[in-house]
Amino acid sequence: MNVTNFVSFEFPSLPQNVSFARSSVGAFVAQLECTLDDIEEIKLVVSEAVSNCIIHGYENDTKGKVIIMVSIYDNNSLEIVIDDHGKGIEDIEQALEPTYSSDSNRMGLGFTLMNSFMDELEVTSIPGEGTRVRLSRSFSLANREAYA
Amino acid sequence: MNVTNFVSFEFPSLPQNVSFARSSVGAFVAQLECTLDDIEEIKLVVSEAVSNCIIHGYENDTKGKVIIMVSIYDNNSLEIVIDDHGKGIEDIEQALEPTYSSDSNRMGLGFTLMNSFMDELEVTSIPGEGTRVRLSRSFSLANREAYA
Amino acid sequence: MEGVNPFLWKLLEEIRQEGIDLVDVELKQVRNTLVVKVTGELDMLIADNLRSIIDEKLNEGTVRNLIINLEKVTFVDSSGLGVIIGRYKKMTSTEGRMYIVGAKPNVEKILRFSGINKLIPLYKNEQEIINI
Amino acid sequence: MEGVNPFLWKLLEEIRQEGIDLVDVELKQVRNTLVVKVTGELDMLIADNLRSIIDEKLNEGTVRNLIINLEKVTFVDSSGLGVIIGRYKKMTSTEGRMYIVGAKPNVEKILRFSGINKLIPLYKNEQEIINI
Ligand SMILES: Nc1ncnc2c1ncn2[C@@H]1O[C@H](COP(=O)(O)OP(=O)(O)O)[C@@H](O)[C@H]1O
Ligand SMILES: Nc1ncnc2c1ncn2[C@@H]1O[C@H](COP(=O)(O)OP(=O)(O)O)[C@@H](O)[C@H]1O
Repeated sequence: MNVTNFVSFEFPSLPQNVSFARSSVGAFVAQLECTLDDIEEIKLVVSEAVSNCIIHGYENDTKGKVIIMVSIYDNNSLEIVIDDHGKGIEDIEQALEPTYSSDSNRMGLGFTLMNSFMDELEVTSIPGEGTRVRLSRSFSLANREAYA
Repeated sequence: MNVTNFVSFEFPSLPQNVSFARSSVGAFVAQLECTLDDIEEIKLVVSEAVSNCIIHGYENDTKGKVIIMVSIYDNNSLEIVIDDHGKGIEDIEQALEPTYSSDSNRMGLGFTLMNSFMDELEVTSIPGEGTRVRLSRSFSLANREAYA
Repeated sequence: MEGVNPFLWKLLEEIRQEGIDLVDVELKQVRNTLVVKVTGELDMLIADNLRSIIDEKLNEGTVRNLIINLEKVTFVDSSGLGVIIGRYKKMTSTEGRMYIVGAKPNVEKILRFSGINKLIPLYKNEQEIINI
Repeated sequence: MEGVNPFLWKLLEEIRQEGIDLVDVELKQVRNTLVVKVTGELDMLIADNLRSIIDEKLNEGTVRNLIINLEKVTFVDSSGLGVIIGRYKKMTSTEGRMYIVGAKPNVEKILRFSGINKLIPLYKNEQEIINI
């Protein structure tokens, strides 16, 4: 499995960058053999992960940095890694529980959406240093083969 | 003049990334107070500069890296820096001449377009190490004030 | 990126302080029913703003039922769902009813995924609610 | 990013070697006039492919006049202009005529900027050429 294309982004934790991030990643992954619905799902999970960096990681402080790395592989799969250098997560297991949120105004649905729409979700974090969310998904090559 | 938003990208010198680069930068600069025509012009100059990195800098070798940095300032202006670590330019003055191209199949129009559609164009290069193209442009605040 | 005194950030501050609307939203009250029609992408950028626009109207005390029209919403994530669920809690606390109309397929998919549709019924358009 | 044996890159190689078309292009020959209708964005990704598709047809020797229909082209940069100018040189070398039709305002702006319109006349549509 080889990386065939790659992009990394870095931008400040400003709310308007959530929309920029999801549309940019959407534009990039459009080179995979996948449907428009698949791209919508990718945009959603990116929106969730980047919102989390800003809201939870940096507690809405706009001086933080968000880093996104997207890799496309030759088996029509992709990996998205989203990093922040924010406050980190003390209890990852709890954070991953459906409906758990440290913020009573929120739904605790972010990780559940990431889990459901991606094949893999991996969260690593060092409290006080930051959080990394790794998402991956592979798409069938059926369409591609039908074209060839 | 303060930076109000910023994004940096890094991606390999693959031809399909030219389209990705211009649409991503276009999506990012849409937060300036400017017209759709202005955004079209920004997309064009990004397309020219990134194509140059791939075609001239890396001579179509797809293993190179292209780096783009976009900064938005609080006076409704923007700066775009495009870097490659390719072969560099020996004679920058000659390269900037309208219609000059080192490739007989090309028009030598890239830098002319960048010059015409941006307020400033600055090219720095170290032969054997790479090239940096810095573009900047400011937009009037007339529209913005009309809204306020 | 140094200091945060940005053009757009200033705009966001103004929105918070002076109530300038970042979200493109249309309010229409027909007797005791408030129809909220949102345009654009329902994410964290507009969530706070949308929440306060609706709540301000609800706090006037003349609204009994709430219809959220999502016809022109092209994207929703959990920040957007949070605003909807929050208004639902508010409405049920005053024994009002709430409906969602016009969700596009991709938006409806997320509403169903979250289970919101079990609390707040989804309709094609406002007419369909009147007909029930 | 290691090695370049990519899915998409392989596709690009195939295009070069086997003539699979990356660019969405429609060719139509009416007597000795070839109409080339391109769809999409005319940049370096599709330039080589478009060039060889047109040249292959021109090399058959039955084409005297060339019409490039840009109705469905949403973007053009200097790589795209290069393909057009190159075909113009080829056409004039055989004393053929060349026309561009249907350029959208943003595409027309770049054609005019480059001065191409002084060499290759621009028309709204194919009908307009027949009427001259
Ligand atoms: N990048 C992050 N940095 C710090 N904490 C995070 C981050 N992402 C998620 N969390 C924690 O995990 C919890 C669950 O996240 P999530 O499922 O997305 O729900 P929500 O965003 O609605 O709270 C959050 O409430 C927060 O406490
Ligand atoms: N990134 C780069 N690396 C190396 N050489 C470059 C680069 N950008 C431009 N050049 C040189 O400058 C010349 C002029 O560039 P340009 O005006 O864009 O025209 P064109 O791309 O049509 O050649 C190129 O032909 C090339 O020799």
